[in-house]
Amino acid sequence: MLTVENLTVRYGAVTAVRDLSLSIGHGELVALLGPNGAGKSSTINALTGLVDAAAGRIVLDGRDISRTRTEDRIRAGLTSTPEGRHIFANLTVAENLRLGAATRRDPKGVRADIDRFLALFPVLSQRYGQAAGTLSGGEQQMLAISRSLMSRPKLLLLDEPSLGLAPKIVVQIFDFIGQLKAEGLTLLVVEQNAAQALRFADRVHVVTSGTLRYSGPPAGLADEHGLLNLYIGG
Amino acid sequence: DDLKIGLAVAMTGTYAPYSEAEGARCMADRINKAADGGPKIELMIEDNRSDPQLSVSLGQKFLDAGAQVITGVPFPDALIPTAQIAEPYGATVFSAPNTQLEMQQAGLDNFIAGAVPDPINAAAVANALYGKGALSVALLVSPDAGSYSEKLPEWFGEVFEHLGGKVVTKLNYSWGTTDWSPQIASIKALPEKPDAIHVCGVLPDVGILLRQLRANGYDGWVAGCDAFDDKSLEGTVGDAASLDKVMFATHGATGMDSPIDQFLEQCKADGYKVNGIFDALGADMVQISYEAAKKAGTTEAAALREAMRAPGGYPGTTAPVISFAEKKGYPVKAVPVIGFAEGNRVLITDTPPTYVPALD
Amino acid sequence: MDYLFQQLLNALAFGAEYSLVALGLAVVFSIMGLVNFAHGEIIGVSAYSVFLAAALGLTSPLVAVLLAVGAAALAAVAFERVAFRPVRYAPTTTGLLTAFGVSIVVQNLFMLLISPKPQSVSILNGLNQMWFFGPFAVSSLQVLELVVAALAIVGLVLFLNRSTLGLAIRAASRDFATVRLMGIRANRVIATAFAISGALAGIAAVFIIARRGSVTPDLGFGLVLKAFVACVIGGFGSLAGAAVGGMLLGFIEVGLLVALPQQYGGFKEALTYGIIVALLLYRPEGLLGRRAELGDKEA
Amino acid sequence: MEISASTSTAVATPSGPAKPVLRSLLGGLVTALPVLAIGLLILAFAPAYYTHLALAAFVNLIVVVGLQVFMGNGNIANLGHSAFVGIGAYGVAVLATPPAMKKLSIPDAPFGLADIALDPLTAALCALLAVGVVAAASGKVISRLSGVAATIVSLALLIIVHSVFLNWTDLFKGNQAFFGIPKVVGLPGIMAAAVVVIVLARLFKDSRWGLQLRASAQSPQAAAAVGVDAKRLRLVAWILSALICGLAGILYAYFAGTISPKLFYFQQIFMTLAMLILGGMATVTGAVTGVIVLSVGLEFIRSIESGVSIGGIQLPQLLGLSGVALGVVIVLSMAFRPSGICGRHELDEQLARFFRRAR
Amino acid sequence: MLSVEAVSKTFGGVQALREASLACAAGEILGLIGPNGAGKSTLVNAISGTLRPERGSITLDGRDLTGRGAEHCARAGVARTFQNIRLFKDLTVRQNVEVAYITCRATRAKQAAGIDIDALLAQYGLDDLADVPAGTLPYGSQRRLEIARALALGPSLLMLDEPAAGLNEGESEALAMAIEGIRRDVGCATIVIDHDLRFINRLCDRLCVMDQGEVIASGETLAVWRDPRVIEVYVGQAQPA
Ligand SMILES: Nc1ncnc2c1ncn2[C@@H]1O[C@H](COP(=O)(O)OP(=O)(O)OP(=O)(O)O)[C@@H](O)[C@H]1O
Ligand SMILES: Nc1ncnc2c1ncn2[C@@H]1O[C@H](COP(=O)(O)OP(=O)(O)OP(=O)(O)O)[C@@H](O)[C@H]1O
Ligand SMILES: [Mg+2]
Ligand SMILES: [Mg+2]
Repeated sequence: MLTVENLTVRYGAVTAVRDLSLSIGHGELVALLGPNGAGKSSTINALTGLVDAAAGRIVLDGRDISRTRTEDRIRAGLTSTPEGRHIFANLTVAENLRLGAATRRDPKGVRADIDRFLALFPVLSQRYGQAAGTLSGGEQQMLAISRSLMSRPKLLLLDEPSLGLAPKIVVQIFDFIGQLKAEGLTLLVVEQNAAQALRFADRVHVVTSGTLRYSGPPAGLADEHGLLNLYIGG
Repeated sequence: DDLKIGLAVAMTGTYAPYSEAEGARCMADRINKAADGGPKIELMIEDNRSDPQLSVSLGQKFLDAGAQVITGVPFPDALIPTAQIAEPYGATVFSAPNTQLEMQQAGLDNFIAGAVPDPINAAAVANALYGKGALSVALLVSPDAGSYSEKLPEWFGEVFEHLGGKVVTKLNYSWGTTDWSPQIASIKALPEKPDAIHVCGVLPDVGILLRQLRANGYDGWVAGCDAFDDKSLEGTVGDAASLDKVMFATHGATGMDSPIDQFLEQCKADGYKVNGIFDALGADMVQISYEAAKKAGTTEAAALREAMRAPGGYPGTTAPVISFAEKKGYPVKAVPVIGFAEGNRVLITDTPPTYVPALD
Repeated sequence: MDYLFQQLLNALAFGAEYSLVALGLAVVFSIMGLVNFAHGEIIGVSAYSVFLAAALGLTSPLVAVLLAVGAAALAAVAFERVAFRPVRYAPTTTGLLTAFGVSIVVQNLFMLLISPKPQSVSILNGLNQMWFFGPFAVSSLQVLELVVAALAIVGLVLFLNRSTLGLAIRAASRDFATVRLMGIRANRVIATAFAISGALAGIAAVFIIARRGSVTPDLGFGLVLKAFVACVIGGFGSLAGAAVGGMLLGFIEVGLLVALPQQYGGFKEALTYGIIVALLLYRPEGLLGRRAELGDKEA
Repeated sequence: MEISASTSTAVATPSGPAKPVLRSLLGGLVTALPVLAIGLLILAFAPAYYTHLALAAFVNLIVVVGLQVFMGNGNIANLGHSAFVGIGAYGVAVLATPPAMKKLSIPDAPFGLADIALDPLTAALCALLAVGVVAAASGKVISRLSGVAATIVSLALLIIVHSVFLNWTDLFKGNQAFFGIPKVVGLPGIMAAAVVVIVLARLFKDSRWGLQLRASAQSPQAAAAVGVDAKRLRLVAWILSALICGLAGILYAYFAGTISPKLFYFQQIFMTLAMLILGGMATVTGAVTGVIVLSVGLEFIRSIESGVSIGGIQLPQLLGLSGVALGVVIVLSMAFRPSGICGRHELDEQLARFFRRAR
Repeated sequence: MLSVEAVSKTFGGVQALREASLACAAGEILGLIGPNGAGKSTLVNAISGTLRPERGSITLDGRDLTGRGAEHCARAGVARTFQNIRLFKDLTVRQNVEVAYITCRATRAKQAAGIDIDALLAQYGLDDLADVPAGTLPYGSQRRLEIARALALGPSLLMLDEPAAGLNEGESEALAMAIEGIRRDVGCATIVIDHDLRFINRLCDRLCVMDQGEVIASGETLAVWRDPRVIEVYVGQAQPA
């Protein structure tokens, strides 16, 4: 579904991602792990086009989107839950969700999806008309995840979905991710919480300092415990 | 030696419609071409942006360059300091369009105004208006332009009442007013419609006032002062009928094939962008300075100043003879009051007023 | 009594004009936190376009109105593209000063390219009719202005709160990148908002030309200053606030003109601003601004 | 692993104030050096016209430095500072003008002011006191607000004060020029004042108050959470800024001898604001730089604006050119250097960095 | 010694705090945990004066802080960090710390005598970055700078709102050691909010659990985890502590 070849991302003199290649198949859930500053978020932002790739090719469903504008990549079925939530603080919860579905033309389906997320995160329905900026940190995270799903993406890039969430919700979210996967959604998940991330992962990529160190099944990761340490960091 | 005249004029800003520069240029070139024995005139012209502080600095620049006659923003906040810095050079500050009294009050000896002072203007209009049978008047006053917009209407009222008329109300406005409806509503709410309204504002404000008054059905007189004297008045008001029963006192009759008009036509034909009466005043300034220098036989600054005030005066564009001998600071000359007939300017009166308040 | 009623009508009309201009300011502010001092020059561009077209022989008032609105919308979009895009999301002061720079440039271009002096434009004079209802005189302009301002506020509030584009406009005020992540063409969104703001300026310009019959380089400046004040007392960023603030300012001004004894008439401005300061002390966030207790959150 | 779990937080010499006073003082003097140099050059060589331009520039300089004290540290756009310039100027005009002159211009002045004249120094001190009182009162209001609301109040102050000058004609003579103020100050005096003011502004910026005020401008919540009383600091900065602006007005009145209200209105506000922003409002160096660059640049453009002849060719009038240039400079600098020419570093800091790198 | 008695706070329709009470002694590390939206940050806001509580009382070392402004609380020795980092971005790292230290020197001379800014920066790995604008630091360093700034207040009470969020295990461990260092050196009362249970359990002497604005349990760390209600609202049935 998505193929990335030799992706490089630079911020001025800093090279955050170096020559990274990976691919994600239809319906797969791929975990992207690595220590702080490894370049995970930079990779995701390069995929959505929020940061410019210095080099490399990104191919989505056979179409080269390396030069496509962010908004058009989203329209092509890709989206991300950005790191740091980035909810629209001055809009209400309801408006945030509606904007998430900005590219959709089926009001009924949109309403059904909103109801689905409100059922999943009941607290959001209690805060439905409240300015999203005044939600608690975790509530904002729930909103951010829901919002990114509102566009009905084919491929979802999740950047640290468990950040700031209570353990119970973390479990719940990953259950939900499993469910989405079962529904046929393709996912790339960046996570600090490796145990959860690996629950449904088909494959794992580990990056450190911008370079890919491991690509393979989760089981293989357990063998290479050197890598596991690397990921955990020290 | 050359006669050097430095003009810091308002080419931009609030006073831009009232600049005298082009007329001065036209006259200077004309005199230089004629070469009839006087000194060569060298004009230095710069934009003062209607900014008094810059105006004073430019005055200094002209003095540095050896000017014997200089001018600036035609208001006392620029002209008084300019006269003060000009004093040690013996140079004269000659403000063609200035009409205010402060310079004389400040006791400056090297200042000359080319126009008659505000009280005379006020008196002339009062006479003309009373002559037209108006008996009651509403005054519009504003503090924004000092005595010009605040005192002048009051002097006008004083003369008007002296003649037997009555000031029925005074209303306040600000410069830059573009919607006069509250003032107009106040006027309409008066127990009796006043025969006339007097206002000394600038264009386009007063043009807008006229339009709105007429649109509101006010058909009395509207009287004003020299700031009405710009062609954009007719343009702003739009239709000729609205201009009936408008009058204003100014510095010379234009728009009726007067000598001033002929001068302006000639200048225009020669490529000068002259505008109206203020250009004629600028021409006066150049001509008087030149004639005085010729008469004195020198361009030495102090001698020139004395010569300018010589009895008998000198020929000018806005009047056949302009003399500063009597009043030292300002000329004694007729004040034309202009009105309109079918959209064309007509002369209503052109006599020096007798009763003048606040002077001497 | 008639007199007071007449002045009430005048106050409404003043208020409507301020509201119209204030709305234009508020639209842009609510998109990108920009205090657009150059809004007055958008009005100026519009007015000078009509002046030029009339000078070149345009005679149809209808075309002139369309031209005014179109030119203003275009100018607003162009200003955004050239000057405001580079300072998007810069602190408010930076944007304010950029706008102020644009304002100076455009005003001076009018001087440089056209003339520093007032130029008369009579093509829209016909819009200015007097309508008499018994003792009351109402100008068609006043009525039109009131109607247009009311329509504009209702339309805009609906648009910004209901439509997706409206939501996107409000969202873009904080987080441009994330708006793009929603698949929205964010630059177009911002251009749209500027175009709306410009169109409002164009409508205001039509009224101004019709009333004044002349154009000057600083045509819109004073008005925008007042509109800015109106926005703040109404609650900056709130559209309804801008409208209410504009109305209030109109009432204060006309009210003082009516109520002040003549010898103190000159203090009208001072008192107007005194009242505004008092209002702001009482409600720093403006009349319709939200008074939110944020704690460590934001909104 | 970057946090050292060191056993004890070292007990060392308590740090001094935010920055050693001496360093700030020296830094301020370094910043003032170019000003001094330009002033002396003009005094020694230039024709009187330039003395006049320099006067205007120096008065602007003092105003801009005053503006920097509040805007640069508090980060609130101020549109009202010319009110204080005006109060300073009118203060000495009313107090120091000889009665003979006042009999002509303000015979009906209240409080018997028409009959008295203080010596220029006492008058100046009284005028500063008046500035201080108005600043304290308006500052009470301003410091309670933030953002655009504060800006509007500053604008309101400007308009109210202007309106009082215009309408209290018995005391201020309205929009007619107030003349006859003793001319007791020359360019050297103004220059000296400019230097003092520059050093003062620098000392304030580097002081504890300046630092805390700058912090609160960046994150009010975090500043409050570390004990910063932003209101009080804003008030202090506002009053200091007002006094400096008032001083500029006093000096202007004592140099020019004639004043009028419109000198202290929007034109001055916009010019000085542009100077500060262009130079960079975060630093005193920025204030100085902005004044120098714009004064010189605009005078140059102005000199070709009215249509000059160069080498016998008459250039056309380009009225408005300097305005266009001014605006373009502001727009460009905001786009490419939003923090102004000088950015965040003072001249001495930049020099120090330069030499460190050179070594 | 901090003592919070029955503090309540509502926002519009949302009751964020319902008569929440807690206490924290000097030298103690108290973990404040609970589901998202339980009111933890709101409680910290109320204690630090960032918000004004509607009812209840807050005292620190016998001084009543209820309803006092944030700057007053800070002067009384309440220091905090923010869940969303708030630094003075254009000031240098050192100046960020100095701003707090100035308050400390003016109001808490005794504590100030024990603080050396350079040592503090060095301790938090910021000495090399002392002259860098704080806004340009990487995320982890920004978190550490916030803590260093809070410590420069010479606090009697330190409150850290999710300090370990986004840190990996190694970094969390280092942070935990640093917080223990603070307890040892400064001896202040410390309240830590976090959702990283390993971090919390390792660090805290006592826990205080909130749900829907109420304190539903508090006590020794291990004892609290034996409370089934805590497990239910916070961790979920399936997950053992
Ligand atoms: N906007 C930026 N400007 C400069 N450098 C950046 C920027 N964003 C990231 N970096 C640097 O790029 C590198 C990779 O950062 P990135 O955010 O991609 O890491 P990450 O793997 O997502 O880390 P984390 O787990 O902390 O989120 C880091 O060294 C970071 O400091
Ligand atoms: N300023 C505010 N305005 C309106 N509602 C608020 C505000 N601050 C907090 N709330 C609401 O109060 C509740 C408690 O918020 P708080 O931030 O204290 O939660 P929390 O326990 O810190 O959660 P998290 O672990 O997710 O950070 C939330 O539901 C939030 O929506
Ligand atoms: Mg990341
Ligand atoms: Mg929280």
